[in-house]
Amino acid sequence: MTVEPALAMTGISKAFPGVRALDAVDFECLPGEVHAICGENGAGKSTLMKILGGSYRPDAGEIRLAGRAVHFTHPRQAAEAGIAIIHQELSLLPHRTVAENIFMGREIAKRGMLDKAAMRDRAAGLLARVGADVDPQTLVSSLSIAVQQLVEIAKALLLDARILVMDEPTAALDERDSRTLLNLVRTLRGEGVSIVYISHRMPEVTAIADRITVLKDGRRIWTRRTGEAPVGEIVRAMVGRDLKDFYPAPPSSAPGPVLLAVEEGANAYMRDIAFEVRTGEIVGVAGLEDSGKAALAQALVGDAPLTSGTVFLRGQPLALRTPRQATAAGIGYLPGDRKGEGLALRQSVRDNALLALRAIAGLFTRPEHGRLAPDAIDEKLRAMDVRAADFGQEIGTLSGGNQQKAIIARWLAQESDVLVFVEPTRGIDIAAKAAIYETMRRFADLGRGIVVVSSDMPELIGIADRIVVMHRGRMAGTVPRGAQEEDVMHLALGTSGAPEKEESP
Amino acid sequence: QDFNDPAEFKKQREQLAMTPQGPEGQPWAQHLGEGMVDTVKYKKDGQVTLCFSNAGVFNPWRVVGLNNLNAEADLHKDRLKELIVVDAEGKDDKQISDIEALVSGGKCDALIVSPNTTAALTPAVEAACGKLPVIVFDRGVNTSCPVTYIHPVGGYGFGITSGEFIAGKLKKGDNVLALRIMPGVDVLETRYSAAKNIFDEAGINVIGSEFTGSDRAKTKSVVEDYINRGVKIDAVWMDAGDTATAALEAFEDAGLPYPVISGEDQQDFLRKWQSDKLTAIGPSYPTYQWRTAVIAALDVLDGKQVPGPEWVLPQPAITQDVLADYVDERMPPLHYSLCGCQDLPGYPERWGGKK
Amino acid sequence: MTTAPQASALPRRPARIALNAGLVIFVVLYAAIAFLQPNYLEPGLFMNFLRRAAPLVILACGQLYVILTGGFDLSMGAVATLVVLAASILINGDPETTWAVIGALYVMGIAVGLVNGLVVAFLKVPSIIATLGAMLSVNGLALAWSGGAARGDLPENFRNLGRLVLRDVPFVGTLPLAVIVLLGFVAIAWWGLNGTVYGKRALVVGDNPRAAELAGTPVAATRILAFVVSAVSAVTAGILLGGFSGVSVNAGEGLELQAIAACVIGGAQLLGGRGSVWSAVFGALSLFALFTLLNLLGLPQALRDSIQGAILIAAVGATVWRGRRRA
Amino acid sequence: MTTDITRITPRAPRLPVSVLLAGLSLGFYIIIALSTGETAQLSASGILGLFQRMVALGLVAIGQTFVILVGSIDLSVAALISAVAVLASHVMQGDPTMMLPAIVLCLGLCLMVGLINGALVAYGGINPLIATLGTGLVIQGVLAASFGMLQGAVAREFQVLAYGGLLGVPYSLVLLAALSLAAAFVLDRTLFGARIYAVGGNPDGARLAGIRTEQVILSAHVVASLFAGASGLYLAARLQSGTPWIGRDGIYDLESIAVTVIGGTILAGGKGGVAGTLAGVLLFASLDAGFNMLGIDAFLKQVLRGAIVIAAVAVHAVRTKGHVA
Ligand SMILES: Nc1ncnc2c1ncn2[C@@H]1O[C@H](COP(=O)(O)OP(=O)(O)OP(=O)(O)O)[C@@H](O)[C@H]1O
Ligand SMILES: Nc1ncnc2c1ncn2[C@@H]1O[C@H](COP(=O)(O)OP(=O)(O)OP(=O)(O)O)[C@@H](O)[C@H]1O
Ligand SMILES: [Mg+2]
Ligand SMILES: [Mg+2]
Repeated sequence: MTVEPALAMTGISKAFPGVRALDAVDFECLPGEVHAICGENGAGKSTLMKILGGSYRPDAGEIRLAGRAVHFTHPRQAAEAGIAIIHQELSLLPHRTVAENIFMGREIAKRGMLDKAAMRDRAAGLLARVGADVDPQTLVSSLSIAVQQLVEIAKALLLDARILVMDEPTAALDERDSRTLLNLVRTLRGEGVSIVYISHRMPEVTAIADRITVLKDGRRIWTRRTGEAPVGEIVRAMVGRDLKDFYPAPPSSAPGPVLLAVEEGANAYMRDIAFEVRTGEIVGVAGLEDSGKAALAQALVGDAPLTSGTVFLRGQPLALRTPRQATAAGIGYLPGDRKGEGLALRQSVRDNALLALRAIAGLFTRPEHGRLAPDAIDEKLRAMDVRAADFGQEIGTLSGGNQQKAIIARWLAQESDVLVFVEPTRGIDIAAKAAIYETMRRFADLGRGIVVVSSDMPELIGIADRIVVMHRGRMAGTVPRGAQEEDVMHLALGTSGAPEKEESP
Repeated sequence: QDFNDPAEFKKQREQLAMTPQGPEGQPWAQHLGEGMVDTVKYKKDGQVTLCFSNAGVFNPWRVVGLNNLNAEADLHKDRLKELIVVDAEGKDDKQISDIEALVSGGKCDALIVSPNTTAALTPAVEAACGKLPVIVFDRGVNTSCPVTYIHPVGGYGFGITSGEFIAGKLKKGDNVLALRIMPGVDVLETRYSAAKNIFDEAGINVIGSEFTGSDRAKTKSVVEDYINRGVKIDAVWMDAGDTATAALEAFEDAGLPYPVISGEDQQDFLRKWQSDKLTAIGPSYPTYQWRTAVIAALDVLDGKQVPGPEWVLPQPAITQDVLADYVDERMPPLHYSLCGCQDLPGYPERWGGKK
Repeated sequence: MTTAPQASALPRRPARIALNAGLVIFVVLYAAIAFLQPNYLEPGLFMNFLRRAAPLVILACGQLYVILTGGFDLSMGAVATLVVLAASILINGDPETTWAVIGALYVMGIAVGLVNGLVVAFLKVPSIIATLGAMLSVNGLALAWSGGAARGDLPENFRNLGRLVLRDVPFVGTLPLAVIVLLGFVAIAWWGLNGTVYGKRALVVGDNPRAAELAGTPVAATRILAFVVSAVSAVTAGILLGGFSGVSVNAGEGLELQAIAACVIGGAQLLGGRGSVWSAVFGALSLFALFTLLNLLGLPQALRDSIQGAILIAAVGATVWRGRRRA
Repeated sequence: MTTDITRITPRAPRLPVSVLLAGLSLGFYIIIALSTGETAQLSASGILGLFQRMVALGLVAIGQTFVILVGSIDLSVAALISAVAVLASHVMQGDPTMMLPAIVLCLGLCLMVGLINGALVAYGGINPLIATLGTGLVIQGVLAASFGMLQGAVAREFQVLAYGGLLGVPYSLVLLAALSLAAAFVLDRTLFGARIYAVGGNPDGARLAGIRTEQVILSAHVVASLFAGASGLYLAARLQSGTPWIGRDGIYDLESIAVTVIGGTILAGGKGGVAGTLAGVLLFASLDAGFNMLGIDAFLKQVLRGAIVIAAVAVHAVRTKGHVA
């Protein structure tokens, strides 16, 4: 017998100027099914979902909900038809409370008057359901990105939708929150909700999905049951080739002398930081949300400087109070929030890659000569394998992976000694991830050092030579290459008697 | 309002020809016409406080005037305890509040008002009249409650003086360019309507009437544009003289002879007139009326009769014959020569002049 | 997807498009002027047109620096007024002192620019408010200093900067000194944005100050310098204005909004990240051509305001519309 | 998720901007009155006079707060105020029976201007500064051009709005208070208010949440225009007849923006409210009254006012994290 699909999209096409984002894509989702969509950056996953959500109108194709054809011209209609979407980009109101955010656009009101108490109560319930321990009255701006993501999810649950779309919901979440979320997905599935799940994290996809659809270049490659789709198959379909050696091989030689060191570092967000990076080494930093791992990265690049303690670069103490000093000293930064902190979206790829060089050049340097010449930077960009039709095009038009590579090229051009990466592969497809790991390794092998802060545990274990684990603003311990996820988790949760550190209070 | 009132036109034309009454050589203390009002009921002994609600000091005319008023007050230190000046910055609404605050503050023995707008200030002035003697000058109010309303002959008079001068120098069919500050202000509109009437009668073409916002750069540009059109400009008529020299510069820069021009009593214009031997006239809207306001207020508090209910001051014009008397190299370019301030304390530095 | 062949059909650099927008509008408007008054095609009158437009063009170039970094400078007009009044007071008719006073004027301008920049960069006051405050203060200062009316005269050599026209110059016939100043200023403004790294920094700061900061860009300094350039342009414009037509207390009134409008008409984007010197230059020339055209048409003054407003909306609307068709 | 880390950052309870600002303004006024011996200004009528200075600017500024909250701005209010005042006096011509038609007509005009502004900004995608600067110029021009034909005066009965009162409290203050409360209520307690904050705080997010953002922006512009209209009507009543310059001379455009920002509403939108704006208006009124009592020179007043505007915004802006342009 055939069950009527809760959602059926057939022959969906959508073109943007110069890009065919979707080409006759078919997609369906049964009631109580988790259907994952995989694909490279720019494959068209989000576009397909934005069409479903009424943000874009398709050029061709049809959408049926439980057999009934629908046409959406505004997100409101999709919501009314029982579709809830957690979008890839956060869409919260920073200056409003959690409750007000959850009810944005769906306020409980009688004849135009808000019922605030009712909204608070329901918000509290929803927050508990997604595992977020926050007061509905808190301002969103005071929450971490991870909690904000949970608020987004609560917002989607409010609709009691029959169809729930999650576009990379775990990109900002740490291991523990991700697990909570996956459990929530299972519960919802049990309630008969159809869930469309988009993620670049393969383990998650295989763990949760009933069926998997692969998109490539705006076309559907195939749809299979999860059991019939081993990871290798998925990746081949996404990338169009086999991806051997996802993580680069560890270095053959032992790391060299100490490059960057922090002694007795402390500021408002962390303390007792004793930390070092050697030449040729990739040091991972792990920790749960609010553990201070991002604060460590910010301190290393002078963005949220240490208030006590000393930083040494090649043995010399270093004044590190502003990002400019860090840049000048040769410490580069790849922020976790690519669009908000990494890129000037309306400037060209080239201009973005030249950002650091231009930033510390003398004011009267001619902008297109010597190291700043277009040819010189194009070479770096090509060396990073940044794919763009023209490096003069706006960087906002590139895929996330290529944007990320352009930022790395920025620091290569500047010949930084140390790179601090925060969530370098957040929202980035598997092929681009492999390329970025490869670059990181090569960079380290040149006798430089990398600090990589990530909440993607497998990634840290795969790439780092050593992992420092943060817990409540302190370093809970360090695990060497080859450790298991469990070892890291114990330290991160504070459940293991970390041998080289005293117990946290 | 009707800016073309034949009766008023006629009246002002007559007033221009009248012999003023009052002390010789002190036009600010003179008046035209007969009426006087009794003020015994306002008599107040001892030191008094005068309050002045000023529309603002947003143009050089008002700057000179305010200096006149302050200097006149200095002459009466024995009688005056204090002169409180509040400035409304050209806002009607603020001036109303200012007047209300002055009246309710209870410090004032008499109130002088230079209204920003006639109609707007009427209710506030009416309310003030009930509490203390009020003297209004420059622009009026639509009520007869003030003890007296001080003003020179008026806008028609200004237009008549300048218009007749130009009409007398030009032939029928000659061209005149009218340069005006801005539309809609009664004292300025009447100047233009009077001059226009005279030009029409004399068969002189007004080839354009442009607003300059009393901006020198704009004035010069406007005149250049007219010159570039290739029409001969025989005369320039202005409703206020503060950009007269800018208009003349446009002719200089184009290498053309100066036209016949009517300006006002500003120093820069008078000096240029003298040095470049212009055919010109300087009608005036004398700033000495600011002195009169203080004199009137003190007279009222003394219980003396004052000209009223309107105190019409003579409105002389500067002509070639008397030009030399009014040129004063010490004074700043936009000083109004008919300030009647030469004998006041602090002259000339108080008016920005050099010793 | 970006490597796909279609991707080469992506829009070209916006700066070039901006140049076209301003230039096209200017050419159309000037053609209309010439149609009404053919002698505007003579070099002499064109030069005179440029002489009169020079202050606005210079102001627009300065304003552009601030707009690129994402701000506004509303204090320009007040600075121009201050310059004119200060010059007349300080020089007071003595031609000997002219050059020293001009130096002093630039010092004053730079001080105002620095204060604007510091207030925006460090006190975090939005530039529209910070420079509004500066506008009030500077204007008040100029009036308080001069006593509210022009004081003193400007000597010949100062006036010449805005007024003198060189005759019998090869090719162009007549050449106003102001046009030479204009060309020099535009050249320097162009050099600042294209001949140094500053221009690129300004664009990035306007686009995403946070990203610029994290990459080591001196964001505060970039911002402050923009306000200083803007103030310097206001001083230059003030000198030309004073030279062109003499001293008055409202020499700079309303120029700040005209300068902003000029940049926008020329295609610069408010709130930063996009624009070139050409957007300022041709935007300002367009606006000035519009003023001249309306003068020549002999419409009532009041309606000219209306038409100016409508054209402002239309010019920006057209840019938005073309942008939408592309995107 | 509380940790010992978060506890390290102290979080002192802060007075709302509005309370602080209002307190400072009143304090300034009282100190000046006492130190200049103008104790009469502290009597009931003196204080009412102070509040009276708030009415015209207060009404426009409330409207401006709506547009700024929604992430837009309105520079056309000054011209619109003039237009309404002129139209009201022209239609009334002193005839009390024409009061209602005049009011209706004026509010109709405001509705139209608000719709045009809103449509240009929300549907036309034109930068609000440029769009409203443009409409303001158009209005100002039409007004000046036709002023010759638009003379008139409001009816005596209409002037009661500005000069009459209830138990000693002027009707205009009652009007300001009522409209402020209504505006605060709308922003805080109604669906429309919530939508305004949503659209101003994150337009894309609001759209994705199903809000018709264009309609909200449009409505905010209509509200701003209507409040400008209220201000214009009040001024017509107070000034008896409108002139085409009262709005411009009152600098209601820039001042309304300044007081809104001083009151803590951020220009990017999504944060702020009416209480702060009114406190900003009170600051301006106290400065006006205080400077009068001190007898400060008109030009020096301008200098001080400029500096105070900057300082008042800096007081809370300086804590802003990140960059401001
Ligand atoms: N608003 C838009 N305008 C122009 N092009 C767009 C727009 N949105 C998406 N695209 C293009 O459409 C293609 C598909 O983008 P989409 O965001 O759907 O990819 P995705 O599969 O979600 O990628 P990712 O994994 O990075 O989120 C890309 O080439 C993208 O550049
Ligand atoms: N620049 C900052 N300003 C204010 N608070 C900060 C700042 N940086 C960090 N914090 C606070 O310090 C604590 C540690 O934050 P941090 O971002 O380092 O955690 P994290 O482990 O990186 O978490 P996440 O997984 O959410 O990124 C948190 O309470 C955070 O809110
Ligand atoms: Mg996506
Ligand atoms: Mg973090």
